[in-house]
Amino acid sequence: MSDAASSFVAPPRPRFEAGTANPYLPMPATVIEVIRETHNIKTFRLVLQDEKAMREFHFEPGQVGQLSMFGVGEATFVINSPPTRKEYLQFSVMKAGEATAALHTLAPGDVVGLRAPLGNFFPYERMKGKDILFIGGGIGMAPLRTLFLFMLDNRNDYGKISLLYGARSPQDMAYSYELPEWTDRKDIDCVLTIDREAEGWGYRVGLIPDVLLGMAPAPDNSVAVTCGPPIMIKFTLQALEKLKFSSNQIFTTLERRMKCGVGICGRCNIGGKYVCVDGPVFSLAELKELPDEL
Amino acid sequence: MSVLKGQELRIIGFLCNWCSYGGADTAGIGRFVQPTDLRVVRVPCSGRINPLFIMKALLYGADGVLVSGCHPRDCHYAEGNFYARRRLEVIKALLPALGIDPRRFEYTWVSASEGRRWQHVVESFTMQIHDLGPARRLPDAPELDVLKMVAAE
Amino acid sequence: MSIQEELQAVIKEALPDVSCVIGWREGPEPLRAAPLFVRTPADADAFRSGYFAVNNPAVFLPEYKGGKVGVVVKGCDARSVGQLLAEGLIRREEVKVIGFPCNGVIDVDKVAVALAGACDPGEIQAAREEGDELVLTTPSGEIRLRKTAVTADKCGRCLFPNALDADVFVGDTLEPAVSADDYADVAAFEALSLEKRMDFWEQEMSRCVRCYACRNACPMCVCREHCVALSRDPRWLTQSDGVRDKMFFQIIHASHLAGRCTGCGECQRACPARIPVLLLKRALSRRVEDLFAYRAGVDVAGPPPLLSFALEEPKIKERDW
Amino acid sequence: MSEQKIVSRKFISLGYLPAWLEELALGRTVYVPRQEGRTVLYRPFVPGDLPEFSRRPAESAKHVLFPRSEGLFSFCRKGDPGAPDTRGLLLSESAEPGQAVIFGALSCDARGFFAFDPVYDGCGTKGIAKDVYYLKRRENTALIVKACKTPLSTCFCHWTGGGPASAQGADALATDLDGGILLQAVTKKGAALLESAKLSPATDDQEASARAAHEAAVKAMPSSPSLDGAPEALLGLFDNKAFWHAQSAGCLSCGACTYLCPTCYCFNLTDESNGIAGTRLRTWDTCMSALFTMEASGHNPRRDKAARLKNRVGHKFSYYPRIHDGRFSCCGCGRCIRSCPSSVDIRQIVLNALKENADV
Repeated sequence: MSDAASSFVAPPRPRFEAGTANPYLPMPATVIEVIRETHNIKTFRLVLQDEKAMREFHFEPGQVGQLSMFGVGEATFVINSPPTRKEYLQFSVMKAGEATAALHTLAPGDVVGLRAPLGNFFPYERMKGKDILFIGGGIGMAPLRTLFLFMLDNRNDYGKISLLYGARSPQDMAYSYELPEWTDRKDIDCVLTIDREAEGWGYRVGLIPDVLLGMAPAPDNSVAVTCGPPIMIKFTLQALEKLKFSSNQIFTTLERRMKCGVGICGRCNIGGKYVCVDGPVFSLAELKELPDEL
Repeated sequence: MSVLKGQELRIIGFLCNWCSYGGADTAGIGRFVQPTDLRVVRVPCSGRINPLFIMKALLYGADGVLVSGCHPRDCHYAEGNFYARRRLEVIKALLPALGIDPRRFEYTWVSASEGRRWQHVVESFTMQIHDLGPARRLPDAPELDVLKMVAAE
Repeated sequence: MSIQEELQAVIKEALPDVSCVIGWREGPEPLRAAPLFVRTPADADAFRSGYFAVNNPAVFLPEYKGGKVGVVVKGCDARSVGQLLAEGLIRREEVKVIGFPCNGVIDVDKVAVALAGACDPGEIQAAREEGDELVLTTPSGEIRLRKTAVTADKCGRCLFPNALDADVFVGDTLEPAVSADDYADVAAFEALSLEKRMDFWEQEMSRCVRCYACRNACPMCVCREHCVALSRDPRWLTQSDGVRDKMFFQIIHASHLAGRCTGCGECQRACPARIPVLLLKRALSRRVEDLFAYRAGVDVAGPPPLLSFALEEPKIKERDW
Repeated sequence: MSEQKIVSRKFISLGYLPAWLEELALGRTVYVPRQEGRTVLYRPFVPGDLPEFSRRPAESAKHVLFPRSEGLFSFCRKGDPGAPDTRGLLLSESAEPGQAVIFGALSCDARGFFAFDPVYDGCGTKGIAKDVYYLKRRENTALIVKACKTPLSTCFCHWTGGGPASAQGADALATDLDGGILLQAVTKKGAALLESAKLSPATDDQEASARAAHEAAVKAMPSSPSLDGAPEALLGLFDNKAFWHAQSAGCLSCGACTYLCPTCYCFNLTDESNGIAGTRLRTWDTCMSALFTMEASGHNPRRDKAARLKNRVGHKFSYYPRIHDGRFSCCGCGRCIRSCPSSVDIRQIVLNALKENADV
């Protein structure tokens, strides 16, 4: 036999143990509130039907869930309410495909399925004591919202907290009802921007990377967390590097078509990393290690 | 006359909006008694009928499919039924190759004023399908058995 | 010079003008050639034509639209090129068609039948043609098969062994062996009872793995990833493993090829489950030929029959209810 | 074979084979290679039929453990006429799989499950998510592989750590001898199957003949190149568009390679529903399809067939071994080559990658 055969070590034969949880079985959840954010984004607040499961539900900021519209299918969304506020689990959904279009038909009282929490999360422990810069574009604000509110709820653990949130127009800005609270707070620096002038807009105008360069945040003892459409991410990362943020100081979340959400079904890989289990949160340094397939 | 010979069969009719659907309406207004096996799907024009509609119906539960449009040269859209005529005639050749009796699918032309004619078409086709009896269906996957369920208690 | 050598020379000559020339090379198995993409003159040395060059290179042409490409074609392949041109799916000025007289190609499935269990066709180590015979080297010695027994069915009814509409034709034209396609295969199948015909498909389609090789190997299936079979809305098919859905996909394929199928048989050859899906397309081709005297890829002067109409259709006898 | 301890050994004369298979089929489904149409597939044993051994099955046996389509659970809306405003839902998991035996699988088929095992056992998630459907079937299925005698021109099991008579991953190994089959169990599960009055004790001579047959089969394989550098070579070529464009030129983007592959384990999840009741299906999926990675927004990280073929080869010979102890997720059965309408040869692509990388 060849060398390959003699050096080959077979993996251990797996055993099925009774009582093993079924990772594909969703938990039924009831929609308690639907918020229309923009013309194509809705936010859903859910509670698990099993009260005990809801009480014991534990997740970390940045983790995602698979929302099931039974009969249509599943899609992946970040849990965008923080673990510190657990009256409900919140998801924001932009209408794009079959599942999201179906989700947009939900009304309070409707039943959906939820498989969560899935994936990794923002390394908020390692961010303690640092200045945090959030840069969100459009629906990309959703994952940032989780960490942002989590940090506000643990305000003393972090240094300066800044938020740069941009959208195409005021009408495209999700969470607009929360923005006054954020901009009014003295302990955070909140900058809002839109791409083009609009009537009645009292904040900045300009593309996120340009506004960011204008803000010129100092990289020392800082962490930047960014999420948004691919083109915005691309230029924001360039801007951050221009501002001398190192790739270990920058975090983002990735999107991929996902199905199982638990690293088995095989489609969300970038090389050997699976976005559903190794992500969705990656530092720029980790991203640079991955093959270029975004 | 509700049903011929006991069991009602499933016949799907694709009717163009401008002529045949009107013809069926005329038959109804005239209270021309017809068998009830036919279920009508209204389409804008016989030219809108994707031949796959017919095949899908025949494979997934219909015992017969009837297509009816405006008479040639009378199409509301001038030429829709000319295209339809060719497509329908060609797709018919697929039935014998699949083991489906070609008599399970017919197409015809009925105008909005031809209520009597519509009655005749429905009677003749329904009779034809009853002569053939219920169609054999290819099996579905066992994993889809659950789709036969209705709401739980 | 053999036809193959002449073709190699022609390919080399064509190269400066085109980004590549598509043809055949030896494949990983002796009985099956693989597609070859000649980009440099040196690549042309690997070119092989002949009995094992079964693949229809026309399937690749739409990918190269927008730039000029060369293609070496058998008679049947040329019909696919002709039909693609007739439907405007490729542009005449963007393809250089190189034709040659084809003596027929192998059907590996028939080899398996002819071997009658002597060995797996995959065990064949080498193959060569000797006159009317195919000589196979197998682990248990040489096996000789009559070529007539293992030549593809489509070759037996081929009317166009010489590529039509070729820019360059190498070799002397061949006389076709028959004067018309009698669709005897379709007639024989339809001579069975309806029950038997459906039994046949129920059995055959149960082997389908839904890999869609039939569709992707089809030179006329140009929708590729936009195929209606993959659409979720409207949902023509479920994702299940049911015979009914699998059959319905074949109906989609056949009906979308009505009046377009050139009969190259790649759908059937590509099928890893060996389902004779060409039969359905041929049933429709027969009808189109009867009704409109149209043969896809041959009678391409006018618009395709299902994209046109006549006020009076002499061959269509309508129901006179 | 050498590396595995033989737990028990038996001999069955060919005449008794159908009776033994019938006995095995009591309370179990026995899958055997069966001729259907012009091909050979693994199908449930039908009493009266003999397994087909003159040709090797076109498909792998993976569908026994990983069906082409299976309902994971069903859902049904609860109607409560007393409280029409409450909308409930009933979820029910699919039934437990039964016991099965695959008799006459190829060694490569058994080794194919090595690619599934760590992934479906939750290694990627450190055991958090275990695929209960696969694991139950794995537990409930016994594999009896049959030693190959001669390689097909597409065979390369020995490149990936296997061999024509390897019992790795199987419960028992069957070897053709004159007039019958020697059965050697390598697991307890295999030994239990050999507890039958239809089988007779095997002799040392028979075992020696079998060993000679195994050695001859190994010798019949052409020599194997070293693929040690493949993981790095393929990763090194990730951005080499010209290389992948050339390798994938003949690819038709169909799923024949992945669906016949014993190691391809990717799947899709979709719902089918009648509006009231429905089921979530898990079905085979293929990375060769553009829809595999197509996002709802229309963005597709693997838009062209070159990117997709790169993922298939890369996964098998680079990404997977880098996270699973160096094991390729390829068992060398060659079915992807044999059944590819364009004869795309994965061996050649890996060798080309090694060569291309060495040249750089």
